[in-house]
Amino acid sequence: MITIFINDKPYQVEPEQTIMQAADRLGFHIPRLCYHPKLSIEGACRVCIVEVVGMRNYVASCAYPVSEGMKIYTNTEEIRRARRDIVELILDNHPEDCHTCERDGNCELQRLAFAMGIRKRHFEGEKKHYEKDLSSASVIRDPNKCILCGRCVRICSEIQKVNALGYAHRGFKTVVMPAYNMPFKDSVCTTCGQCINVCPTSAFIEKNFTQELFQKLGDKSLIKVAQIAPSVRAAIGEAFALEPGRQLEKELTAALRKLGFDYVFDTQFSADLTIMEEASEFLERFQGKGKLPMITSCSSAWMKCLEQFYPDLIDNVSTCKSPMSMASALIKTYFAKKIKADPKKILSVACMCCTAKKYEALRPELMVDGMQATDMVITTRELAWMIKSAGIDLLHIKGEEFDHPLGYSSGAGTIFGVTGGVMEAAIRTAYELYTGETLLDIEIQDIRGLKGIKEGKLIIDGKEIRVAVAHGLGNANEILSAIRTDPERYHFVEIMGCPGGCIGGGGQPYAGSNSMPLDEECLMKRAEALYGLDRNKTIRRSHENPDVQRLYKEFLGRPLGAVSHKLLHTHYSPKEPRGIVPAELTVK
Amino acid sequence: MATAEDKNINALKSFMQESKTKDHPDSQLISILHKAQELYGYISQEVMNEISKEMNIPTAHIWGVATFYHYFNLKPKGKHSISVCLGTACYVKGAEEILNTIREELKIDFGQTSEDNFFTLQEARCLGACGLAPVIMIDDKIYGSLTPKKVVEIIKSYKK
Amino acid sequence: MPARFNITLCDGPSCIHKRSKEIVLRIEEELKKHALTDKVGINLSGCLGMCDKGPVMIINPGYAIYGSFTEEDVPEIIQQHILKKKPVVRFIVDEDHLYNRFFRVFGDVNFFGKQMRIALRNCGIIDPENIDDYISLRGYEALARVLTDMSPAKVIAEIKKSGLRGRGGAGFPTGIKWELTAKEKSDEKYVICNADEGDPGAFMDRSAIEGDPHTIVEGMVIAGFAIGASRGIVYIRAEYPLAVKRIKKAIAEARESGFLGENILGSGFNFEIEVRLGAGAFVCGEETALMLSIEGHRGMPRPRPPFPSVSGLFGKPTLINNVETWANIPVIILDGASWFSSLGTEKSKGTKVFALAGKVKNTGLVEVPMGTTLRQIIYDIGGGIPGDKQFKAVQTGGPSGGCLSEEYLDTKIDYESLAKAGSIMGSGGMIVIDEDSCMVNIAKFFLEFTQNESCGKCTPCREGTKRMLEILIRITEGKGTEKDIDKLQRLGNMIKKASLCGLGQSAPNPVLSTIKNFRAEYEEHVHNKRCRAGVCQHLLVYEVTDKCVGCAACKKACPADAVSGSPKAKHHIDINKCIKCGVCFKVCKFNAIRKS
Amino acid sequence: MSTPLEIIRKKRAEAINRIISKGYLSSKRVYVGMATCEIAAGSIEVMEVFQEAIRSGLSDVYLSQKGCAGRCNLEPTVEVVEEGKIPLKYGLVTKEKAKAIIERHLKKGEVIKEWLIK
Repeated sequence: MITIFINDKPYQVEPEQTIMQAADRLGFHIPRLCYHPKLSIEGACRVCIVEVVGMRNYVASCAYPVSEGMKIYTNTEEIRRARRDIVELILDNHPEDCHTCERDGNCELQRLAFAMGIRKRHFEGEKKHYEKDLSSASVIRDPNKCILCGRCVRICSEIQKVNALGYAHRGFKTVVMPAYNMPFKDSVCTTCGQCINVCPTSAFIEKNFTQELFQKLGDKSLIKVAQIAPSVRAAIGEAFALEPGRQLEKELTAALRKLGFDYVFDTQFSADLTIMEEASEFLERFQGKGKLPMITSCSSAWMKCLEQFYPDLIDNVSTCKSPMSMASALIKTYFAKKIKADPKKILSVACMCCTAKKYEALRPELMVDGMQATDMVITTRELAWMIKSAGIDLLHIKGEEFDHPLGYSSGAGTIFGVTGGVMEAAIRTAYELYTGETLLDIEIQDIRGLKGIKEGKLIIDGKEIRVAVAHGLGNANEILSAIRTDPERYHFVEIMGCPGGCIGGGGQPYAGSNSMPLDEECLMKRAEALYGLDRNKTIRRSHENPDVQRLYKEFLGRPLGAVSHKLLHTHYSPKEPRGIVPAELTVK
Repeated sequence: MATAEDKNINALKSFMQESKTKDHPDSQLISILHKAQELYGYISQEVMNEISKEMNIPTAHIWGVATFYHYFNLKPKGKHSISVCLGTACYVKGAEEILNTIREELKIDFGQTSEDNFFTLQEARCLGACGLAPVIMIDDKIYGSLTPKKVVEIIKSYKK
Repeated sequence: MPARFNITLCDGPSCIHKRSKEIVLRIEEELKKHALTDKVGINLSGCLGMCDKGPVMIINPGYAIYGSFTEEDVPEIIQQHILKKKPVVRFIVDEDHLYNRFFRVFGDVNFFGKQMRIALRNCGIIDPENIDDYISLRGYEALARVLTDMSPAKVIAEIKKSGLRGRGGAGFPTGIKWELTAKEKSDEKYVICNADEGDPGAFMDRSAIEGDPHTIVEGMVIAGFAIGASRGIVYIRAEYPLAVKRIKKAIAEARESGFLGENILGSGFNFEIEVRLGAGAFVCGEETALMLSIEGHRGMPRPRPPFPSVSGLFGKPTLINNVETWANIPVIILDGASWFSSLGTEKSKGTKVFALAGKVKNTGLVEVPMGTTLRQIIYDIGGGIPGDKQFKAVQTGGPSGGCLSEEYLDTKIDYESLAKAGSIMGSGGMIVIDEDSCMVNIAKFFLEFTQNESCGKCTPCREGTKRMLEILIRITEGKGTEKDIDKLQRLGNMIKKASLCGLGQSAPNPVLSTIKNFRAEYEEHVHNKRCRAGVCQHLLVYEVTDKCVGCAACKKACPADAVSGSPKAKHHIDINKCIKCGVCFKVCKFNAIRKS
Repeated sequence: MSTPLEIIRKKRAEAINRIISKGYLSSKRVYVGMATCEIAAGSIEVMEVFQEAIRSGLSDVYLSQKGCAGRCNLEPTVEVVEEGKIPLKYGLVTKEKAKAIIERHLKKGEVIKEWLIK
């Protein structure tokens, strides 16, 4: 332990940490902007500067280590003024349109400006002016709002290893953009939306469908059908100032009906269905029909990533559609028939924790009978806004149940939202389908938790099956590279595009005033909400879901059968531009 | 038959092959961009894509580097390039006036090429001819001790 | 008139023992005899470190070092060296290569008389593309000496003892930098020569490399030996093609001659140097940005620590020095740290190269001992201001430096004094400014430069310098207010202390120093809308003089319809309509438009 | 085994011999400044004049390039060193001046005083 002085008072702290880390633990929250605990230290925004006795200049507390006897001042008049001026300089080059901005009230810069006490402006001048990029199906890029903290660049290169974004040009003209300033849709962007999650302002934001949806909800000629992804219920409370970890499944169902939906289904139902298909597909491959390892295909960011970065592994990927697209396909066929409706009159809306699902919905391969299966995808954030905007009191609403026949789910379908969940659910079913025995210990701890890469083994009928789970495309890269060199290493691999799996999706609520986006503790609590739902269910295995069983009996026949093949499976093909994961270089 | 285009791309490719044999091949990116510019006169998107594939470096990174360093041209240049020295010695001796004259005369700014593709205007920090300040350089030739009138004459002499 | 000759006599105890005091008297007597008293200056210096050869005396110009002579030999030396300009070879210490230089530069005594050339010792003397020329002037002897009988620790001790400080700007003690890098344990270390000279108007490094590339190579190999590195990199601007060609040639020749590569001079020591080109980014002169650039990235500085000595290029311990620093190394090894540290001031040893430019008669590269005054450089070497104009300011340190007014002319050149005066040594740009220049405009010029070269990473530099520039433009256009001067200072002081790297930290210097030293000019621009130098276009008043023949060229050209008058009669400019574009002035063939 | 110091002494002797064999001991040595700044001011043409003169028979002259000595405003510079005499440096040398230096100074020994750097 060493002694440091903060604002003249002595403290004992651990050596080998930064001033900011030490101060955080002591209860001094030094203002910050470009810093993110999961990303490399940038030291760029200079908001976290402090005074250190003996140093000629201010010191960026995020980057500077503590040392014995160090005298630090975090809140002198001078440093307050310097910080204030720095934040004002950022504002000076930022559109002053807070009240018409998507992130009004939710913006880190706005909070910071308020905390710095900027009530008067001194230095206004020329502002940057660039075109918004609206080309992507999922993510809108607005360089005018960008304050160049670089978090998006770092998450895209360091965590996701996609490298779609980089700094271009320099000085006052620096802009974060894809290569050649090409439209986002033509870039290697996987639409994962993590840039939105970490952006302190609204330089990145999802393509918003709320106005259009409100309009359609008022259209009496349409049958409005919603589905909700597992992770939405685990996180939407945060947008209503609840602590992370409280699930609002029944409240959401009620709220969606109040918004004007005629039917509210659960994506967890189709998750169970996915497991039926996927577990069967795995067992087929395991018995020699098809390539191993088999890799999951639920995550649409991962699917785009696959086609651009790993076209050589396309045959390893399960042909199963994602649960969303399975549900949508059924809504426009099975369900339409059931209610004797013209599928063209059905508006199928998916409420997702994900931005990439907006892209997925437009994939031509997923058309059903010439129709787009999922008509519209809104994120958790958009849904929260709609509920608030419509004046629905989500927290005090009386809970309701999902509609049938696509509303009932097992616990296995629930845990799809967490990294490792698909694998766990698949194992629960595959084991029993293959051996005919009941798997007793269905909570597979090896593949739970937030470790980047998780590995596990299980013995089915005397045969060893090696599985691996990765979340975040950067971690996925490690596993995929390993598979390229050693295809025998695993039998079954789960890949989720976002850190934490869907609970950490690019469409989840923004972090609050005292938390960081992608905060691990928050992710753990969201995960726990879903694991809790699973634990409280009597049916925890997909193949035991009675509605799934009925669906096969009435409509699909059998897993991997002809109808399944038509409605529940798809295919992938190599796409340009080819993505590149550099060997040793990270974009700085 | 090998076209000039093939020749260039082959030269660039063999340069990259050689770069890959060195320690830290990624670090050769700037040298490769220099080579590309030497071969083509500028660095096109196609060339950057080529470098990306060959060197396994993401295009966003190459683009970031290419736009950071002002030495690299991302567009083809005009027939002649005029560099106006804005070093201190030249500035003190009236380079700004010279620059404004050229801007007016050719209706272009730094980094731009005149409509007739005849001239590209560039800035230079110091051409090392401080004794002759203010100076400009057209292609490889230095013109010194300039006045606005002289500059106009020099530019006109190229158009003949 | 400045003294043409200088005799520097060692006044150390051992020379005193060898009757140096008496020798002084004898010299004075001899000078009087030949009526040379006012043409020759006599200085006493501290120990020159050649005690075994005492008494020791240097006669300049020429750096002829005389030793082991007696009072009786004085008349001969004075008569031969000063009167006949022929040094007395038998008393000259060592096989001194400096001697050779005396005659070489002699034809140019006004310019070179006050100079002392160490870093540039061979520049303008040898053929830089011929290694034989370098070797013939004791080239690579320092390296040989190091490899023959010095340990790495001893080399570092020698550099430390010399008091050499980094010539790139900040003046960090070179020996300590070496020591820090040497003590890191690592399988690989790097030695880097920073030749990314980017200051507008500074060309010391270019001249040094173009004139004497081998001294850089030699310095780097010595450092490699001292710190335990086997790889060196010269990072040089692509805009210097000739320098690139010459350093590459020097490296190839050195390799061929066994001064680079495996088993250098049979010593078992290996060292390789490669050349990497910059690509037009001033910020890459900053060491962390430079290393990132070598690694193939955008040259955006990163926070320190870790310092390069701990984690530098490719994460390995790295020693970075600039060109001029490297050029000093072989001399220190050859002529000794004691001799080197006898030159200069208490805290700044040796010499410094400046690129003297701007409004001065003799522009060029000068190398002077630390402690020389600005006045000596500008007036004695530079020959003063041309055209009988009034001196206004001298700008040192390039865009990171400051402008000093006349009262600072007697400031002695060293790191501390210049900093105290409000400027910096920097890498050595020295721009003389006369009454024809507007200080606000000069500040604007430098800020435009740094603003354009800002990497854009940190907020204060990226956004702050932009705002400062806008304010300056406002002031030069006559739209400034008193508050604007305060804002410049407020922003400037914040940017200095809050920016990530040296570029941002020093970017406000030209502005802050001109406000400090020339505040009246700012106030005139703001309050009286007047630019006393007549530089700021918008503050000019255009008038038609009696030379006007009424050709109406100006009337036709005026975009603001501000000119009136009938043909063949004197025209008139309406000041209220005039937008000060200067078109009338340009089109007038009769010089009839006056701007004031 | 020789020490590095012994090796360098040998190398220096060899280097000097090589320089001498190129005609260093001619009665006149001519150095043309050839740094970027000198070249910008026109020293290549000047150098060519001297080279051409030697090709067409000018003898007993040793011609070499050199770096920049720092006299920016007087470039290109040409230095003429005559054994036993004070070296002379010409400033602002042009092609024509170079021809004159060859004709008058190098061939006839006449110093052209008005072009000298004082």
